[in-house]
Amino acid sequence: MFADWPLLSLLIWLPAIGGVLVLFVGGDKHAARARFLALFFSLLNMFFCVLAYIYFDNHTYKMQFVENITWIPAYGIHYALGVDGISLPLIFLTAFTTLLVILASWKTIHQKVSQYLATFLIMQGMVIGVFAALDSLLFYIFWEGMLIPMYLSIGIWGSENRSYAAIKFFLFTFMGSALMLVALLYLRIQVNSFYILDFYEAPLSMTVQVLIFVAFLLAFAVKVPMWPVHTWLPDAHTEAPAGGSVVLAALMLKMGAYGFLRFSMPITPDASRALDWFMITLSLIAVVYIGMIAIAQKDMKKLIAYSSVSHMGFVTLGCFMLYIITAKTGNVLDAYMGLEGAMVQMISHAFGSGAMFLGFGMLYERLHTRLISNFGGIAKTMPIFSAFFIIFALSNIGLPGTSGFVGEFMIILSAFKANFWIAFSAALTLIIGAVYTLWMYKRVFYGTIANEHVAALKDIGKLEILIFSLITITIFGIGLYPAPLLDMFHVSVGHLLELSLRSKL
Amino acid sequence: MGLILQQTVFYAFSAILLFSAAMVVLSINPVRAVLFLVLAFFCACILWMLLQAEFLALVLIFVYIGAVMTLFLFVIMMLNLDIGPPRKGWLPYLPLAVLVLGLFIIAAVSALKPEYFDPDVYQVVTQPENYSNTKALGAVLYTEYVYPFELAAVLLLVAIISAICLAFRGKRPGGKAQRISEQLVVRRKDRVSLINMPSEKK
Amino acid sequence: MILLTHYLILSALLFVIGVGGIMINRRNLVVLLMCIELMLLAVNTNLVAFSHYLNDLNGEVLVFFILTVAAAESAIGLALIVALYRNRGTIEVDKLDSLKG
Amino acid sequence: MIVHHIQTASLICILSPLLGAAISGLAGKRIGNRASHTVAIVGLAISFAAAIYLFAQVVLYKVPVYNADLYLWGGSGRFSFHAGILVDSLTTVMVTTVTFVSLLVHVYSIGYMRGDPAYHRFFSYMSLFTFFMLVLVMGNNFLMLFFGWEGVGLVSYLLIGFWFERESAARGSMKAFIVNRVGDFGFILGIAVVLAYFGTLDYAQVFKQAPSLAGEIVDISGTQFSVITVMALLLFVGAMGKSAQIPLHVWLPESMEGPTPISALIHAATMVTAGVYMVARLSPLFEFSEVALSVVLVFGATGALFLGMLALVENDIKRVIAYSTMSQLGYMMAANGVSAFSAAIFHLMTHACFKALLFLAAGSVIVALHHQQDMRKMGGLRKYLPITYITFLIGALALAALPPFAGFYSKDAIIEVVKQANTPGATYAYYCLLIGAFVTSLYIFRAFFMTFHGEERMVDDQNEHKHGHGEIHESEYFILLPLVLLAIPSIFLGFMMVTPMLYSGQFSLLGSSIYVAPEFDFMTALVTHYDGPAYMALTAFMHPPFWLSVLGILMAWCFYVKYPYWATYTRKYMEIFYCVLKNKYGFDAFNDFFFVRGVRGISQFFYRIGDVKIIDDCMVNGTGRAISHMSAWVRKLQSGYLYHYVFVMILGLFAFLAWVLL
Repeated sequence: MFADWPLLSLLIWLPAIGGVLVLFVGGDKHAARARFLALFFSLLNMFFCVLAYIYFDNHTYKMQFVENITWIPAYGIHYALGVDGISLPLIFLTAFTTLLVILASWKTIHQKVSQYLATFLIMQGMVIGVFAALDSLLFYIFWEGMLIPMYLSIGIWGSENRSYAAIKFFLFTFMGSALMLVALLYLRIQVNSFYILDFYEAPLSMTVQVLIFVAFLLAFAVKVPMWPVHTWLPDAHTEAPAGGSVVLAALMLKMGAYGFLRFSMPITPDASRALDWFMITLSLIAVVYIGMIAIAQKDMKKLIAYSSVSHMGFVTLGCFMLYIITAKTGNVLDAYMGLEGAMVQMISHAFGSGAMFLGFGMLYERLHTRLISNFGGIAKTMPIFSAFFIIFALSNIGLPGTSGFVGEFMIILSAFKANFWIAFSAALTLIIGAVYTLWMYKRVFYGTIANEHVAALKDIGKLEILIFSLITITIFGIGLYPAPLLDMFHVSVGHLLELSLRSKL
Repeated sequence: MGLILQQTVFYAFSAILLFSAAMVVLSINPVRAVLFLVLAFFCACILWMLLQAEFLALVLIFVYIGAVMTLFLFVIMMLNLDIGPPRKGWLPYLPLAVLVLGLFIIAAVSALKPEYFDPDVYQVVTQPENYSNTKALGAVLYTEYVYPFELAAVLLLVAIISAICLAFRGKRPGGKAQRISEQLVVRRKDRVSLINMPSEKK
Repeated sequence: MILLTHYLILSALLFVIGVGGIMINRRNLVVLLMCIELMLLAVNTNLVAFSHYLNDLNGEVLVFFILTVAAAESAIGLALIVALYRNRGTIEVDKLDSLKG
Repeated sequence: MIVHHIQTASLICILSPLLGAAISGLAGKRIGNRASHTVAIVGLAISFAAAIYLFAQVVLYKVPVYNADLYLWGGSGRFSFHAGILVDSLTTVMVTTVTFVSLLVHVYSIGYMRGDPAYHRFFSYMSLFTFFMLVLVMGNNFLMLFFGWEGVGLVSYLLIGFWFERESAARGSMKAFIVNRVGDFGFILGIAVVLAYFGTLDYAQVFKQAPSLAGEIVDISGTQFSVITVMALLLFVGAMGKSAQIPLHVWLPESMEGPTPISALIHAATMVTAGVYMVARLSPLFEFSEVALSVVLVFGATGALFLGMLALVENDIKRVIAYSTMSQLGYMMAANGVSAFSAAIFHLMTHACFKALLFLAAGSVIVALHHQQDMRKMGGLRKYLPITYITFLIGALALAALPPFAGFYSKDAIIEVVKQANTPGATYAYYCLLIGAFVTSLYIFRAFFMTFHGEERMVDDQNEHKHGHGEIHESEYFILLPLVLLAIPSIFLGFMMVTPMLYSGQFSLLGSSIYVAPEFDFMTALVTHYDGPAYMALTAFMHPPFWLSVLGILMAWCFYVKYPYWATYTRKYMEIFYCVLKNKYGFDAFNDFFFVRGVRGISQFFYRIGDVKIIDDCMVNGTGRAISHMSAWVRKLQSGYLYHYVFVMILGLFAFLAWVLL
C-alpha cells in the first residue's frame, strides 16, 4: 500500500511541516511538548525511510519513487524527485542523524528549544531534498536553502566566536555555489531542460567541460571541504552547537561528495578524466597535511573537525581514482571498489565523526571548555562515556570491525591499483589518524584527574547511553557486515561508472 | 530685417548673454546673481525671437523671469544669507575647471564639423506672411502632444503640492487659527461663569 | 548670415559656464540651481535653433515641456533648499556632505 | 560430517571467549567480580576444549584441511571479501597454544588482579583478546588476518593502558598502538599488493597463484622490483611492528606498564608472535623471494642479539623479560628467514610456555613485594617464595636452552639450521644467534640471581623500613597453579614435540600448511643427523651453544652471587658499552627527537604557518581585508560634495563625447 505514496515528498516536507508545528509550540515553557513533537516527527520520518528502503529495488540503476510535477512551466522547472542506490543511503543517514540530534538535544539545549528543534527538522527536509532532487534547479534551491537553518544554528546556539564562524561558513559555501548556478543555467540552455539526467546526455566540448567542472568543483570542494578551501569547517565546527556539528559533519560534507558523484563526473566526464590528477593531489594533501594539522590542535573540537576534513579527503580520493585505474587495467570492474569505498566512507564518517561531536557536546555541556588541556582523567569519572568514546575514536582511525575501516580499506586497496605512491600516501592516514586520535584520547580520558571540574563529572545517563548505543550498533554493523550496504551501491555505481568513463567529445 | 542688423543683434546679445551668465557664476552676492540671470534670460529671449520662436521667447519672459526668478529672489531674501567671501576661494579650482571645460569646449566645437552641419542642409525656411508661431505650436501641442501636455500639467500640480509639503512644517503651537468645531460645540457655562460676591459690609 | 553653428557654439559656451559654475561654486546652493537654469537655457537654445533650421516644430514642443519641467524642478529645488536651511541652518555647499561614505 | 563438526568446533572455539568478554564486560558491574571471572574462564575453557578437539582431529586423525567461507563480508566489482575459517595443522597448533596460555593466565589473574576496581573489565579484555587472537590464526584470508591483527593491537592498547591514571601507562599504550600502526601501514599496503596482483585475498587462491607470479616485475617510480619481494617486504613491515623487530621494537618495553598477566599473555606468549605466525602462514609467498627471506633473517638475527643485550643492564624485572622476548622473537624470525618455519613455530610454542611462566613467576614476585619491580630492591627471595623460585628457575633454564628443557630443542634447532643455511646473511645471523645464546643465559640468570639469591635488599619506598620477614609470603593458590601447570610443558614440551614438529620430513606435524621451496629446504639436511630427542639432549655438549649457555650462567653466578663487586668493576671499565646499552642504542632518543618532536614540530608548522597564516589569514581573511581596504579607498570617492559628483559626471560626458567623436 505504501508503494504508491509520494514517499520522497513525505520525507522532505514532513519534517519541514513538523518544524513549523514545533515552532508554534512556542517558548521554553513548553519545551517538553516541543521535544516530544519533534521526536514524533523524526521517528515518523525514520519510519518512511525504512519503508523506502524496503520498497527499494537494488537491481536497477533507474531512479525510483519518482515524482514529477511541472512547477514553473515558463522556464521548464519541475518538481522532480527520485532516488537511486547512491542517494538512498544518504537519505537514510539524514533521517537517522536528525533523530540522534533531536535525542541529543534533550539534555543539552535549554534555550529556544522549539526553535532549535524546528531548525534541525527543517534542515533535515532540505538535506533530503538535496539528495532526492532530480531537477537541477530544485537541487540548487535545496542546496542553498539548507544554508539558512545551518547559519542560524551556528549563529544563535553557537559559542563565543559564533558570528565570525557563521559568516565565514555562509560566505564560503555561498561563494562556491554561485558558480554552480551559472553552470546549471548554461547546461539548461544546452539541453533545454533542467533535469539532471538530461544533463548527462549533453554534448560538451572540452573547454566547456573544464569550465563547468571548475564551477562545480568550487561549489562541491567548499562543501566537502577540500584543501585549501577547508578553513571554514574548523571554525564552524568549533562554534556550532553539538547538533550543528553533527549535522555539519554527518550531512553537509556529504552533500559536496554527492555533488561530485551526481554532477561533476557524469556531466563532465572528459574534464574529470583530464583533471583527476588535480583532484587526487588535493585529496592526498587533505589526507596527509590536514591529518598533520589535526595533531597540532589544542582545541578538541577543532581536532575532530580537522580529522573530518582528512577523512573526507579519502572520499574524494575514492571518487576520482577510477580514471587512473581503468586507464591502467582497462577493466571497469576494477574501478568499482574505489567508488564504493568512497561511499561507504561517507556513511561511516558520518557515524564516526558525528558520534565524536555528539560525545564532545556532552562533555562541553558539563565542563564548558574545549581545550584539551582542561580535560584529563575523564575515564575515571565517566567510564561508560569513555568506553563509548573509544569506540568512536577507533572507528575514526579505521579499526577493522568498525565502519571506519571498510571505506579506508577499500580505498587504499584500490589506490594501489592506480599507483603505488597514491596508496602509500593514503595509507599514511593509518599512522597519522592513530596519532592524533589516540593522543587526544590519552590527554582527555587517561591520566590523573586534571581538575575539580573533571572530578565532579557525572557519567552519562540512560538517554545518552541509548543514543550512543544506536550509533555503536551501526558502527559495528557496517564494520562487520557491510555487504547489505554495498549491495545497494553496486548497480547504481555501475551505471555511474558507465556515465563517467565514456567520452562526450 | 537686414542681415547686418540680424548679425549685430545676434552678436551683441550673445555677448551680453555670456557676460551675464559668467556674472551669475562669479558674483558673490546671490541677489546680484539672480539679477544677472534675469538679464541672461532676457538676452536669450531676444535670441529666440531671432530664431522666430516668439511664443517660447515670451513664455521665457513671463514664466521664467516673472515667476521662477521671482521665486529665486524670494527664497534668497527669505533665507537672509550672510554675504561674505567664500571660505576657500574658487581660484584654486579654476585651473582644473578651465582645463576640463576647455577640453569640453574643444570637443564640442570639434563636433561642429561641416560634414555634420552642412549649411545647405540646415536651411532657414521662410514662412508665409500670416504664419503664427504660437498658432502652429498650439496646433501641435493640443493634438499630437495632448497627452504629454496633460502629463506636464499634472507634473506641475505635483510639484506645487510637493513644494508645499516640503516647506510646510505643520501647525506651530500658539497659532491663532480658528477652530470652528470648538466654536460650535461651546456651551454657555464654558464661557460665562456667575460669581457670587458677598456684598460689602458697611 | 547666422548659421546653426553659431547658435550651437553659443549654447555650448553657455552650458560650459553653467557647468563651471556648479564646479566652482562652494557658497550657495541657490546659485547651483541658477547654474542649472543656465544649462537648461543652453539646451533650450540648441533645441530652438535646430527647430528653426530644420523647420520642425517638435523641437519647440520639446522646449515647452522642458520649461515646464524646469519650472517644477526649481520650485521643488527651492522648497528643498528651504527645508534644508531650516534643518541644518546652512545651505553652504561645502558643509553639505552627509552623503560622504 | 566431520567437516561439519570442525566448523562447529572452530566457531565455538572463536566465539565462546567473545561471549565471555561480552558478558563480563557489559554486565560485569551487575553480576559481580566472581561471576565475571567465572564466565570468562568458562568461556575460555570451552574454547580450549574445542581447540584440543580440533588439534586431535587435524593432527591425530589427519582430517583434511578445513577451509570455508562463513559469509560474504562485502564485495565490489570483481573483488569479494569473505569471513572464513581455515583449520589446518598450523592453525590448530597456534589455537591450542593460545587458548592454553590464555586459560592459565585467566586463572592466574584471579589472584593477581584481586581487589582491582576494574576487575571485570580486565577479564573482559583478556577474553576479547583471545577472541581476536583466534580470529587472527583461524582466518582463511588476509582480511581476517588483518581484522585479528588490529584487534589484538587494540586490546593490547587497552590493557597496557589498563591503569590509565598512570602517565607512563597512558603513554606506553599510545606508543604501542602507534608503533604497531606503523607496521600495519606496511601490512595494509602489502595486502593491497596482494589484491592488486592476485585479485583475491583468500590464502588458498593466493598461494595457488604465487608460483606463476614469481617472475613478475612491478615498477615503482622508475625502479623495477619483483612483485613478490615488494609484497613480502611490506607484509614483513607489519610483522616487524607486531613482533617487535628492530626498529619497531620500541613499544614492547613500555608495554610492561600493563598488568603482569597481560605481559605474559599478550606481550610474550601470543600477540607478539603473530608476526612469526604470519610469516610462517605466508610461507608460500616468502619462499619465492630470496630478498625477503634474507631481510627477515638479518632483522631477526640482529634483534636476537642486540635486543637481548639490552636486558643485561635493565633493572626492572619485567623489562628484562620483555627484552628477552624481543630477543627470542628475533630467533623465531631468523628461523623464518632460513625457511625453517616449523622451527619458528616450534620455538613459538615452547617460548609461549616458558616465557609466560617467567612472566607469571615475576608477577608472583611482584605481588609478594607489593608491586615492587626493581630487582635492586629484591634478593634472597628463595626462602620466602619457594614455588615461585622453582618455577622461575625452570623457565630460566628453558630460556637458556639447557637440555632437556623445552627451549633447548627449539632454539638449538634454529641455531643449527641457520648454520646450515646459505641464504644471504646466514653467516652473520649464525654468529648473532650464537652470541645471543650466551647473552640469553647471562641476562636471565642475572635476573634470577638478583631476585632470588644474594642479600635481601627489600626497602619499602614509602615507609623506608625493611619488610618484616612475615610480610613476604608465597602467593595464593590461583597464582601458583598456573605456574606449575606452565612449568610442566616448559620441561617436557620440547622433548615430546621435537620429533613430530621438526624431524619427520614431509610427515611433520605442520605438514602442508607451510611451504618450503626445495632450494631453501635446510631442515631436511638436519633430519639426517637426527636420532631422537634423548640423543639430541645427550650430545648437546658437542655443540657450542650449550657451552655458551653454561658460560652465561656461570658468569651470572660469579657476578651476582659470588663476587658482586665484579659487576661494579665491569661497569666502570666498560663505561661506553654500558652507556650505549643503557640508552638502548639511542632508539628512544632518536624516535623522540625525530618522530615525536619532529612530527609535532611539523604539524605545528603546518597549522600555524600553512593553515592559520597562509590560508586563513592571508587568503580567507585576506580577501575580506582586501575588500574592506578597497572599499575604504573607494569610499573616499563618495565625498558627499555635489561639485565632485558633477566633476565626475563631466568627465564621463567628456569621455562619452570623445568616444562618439573619435
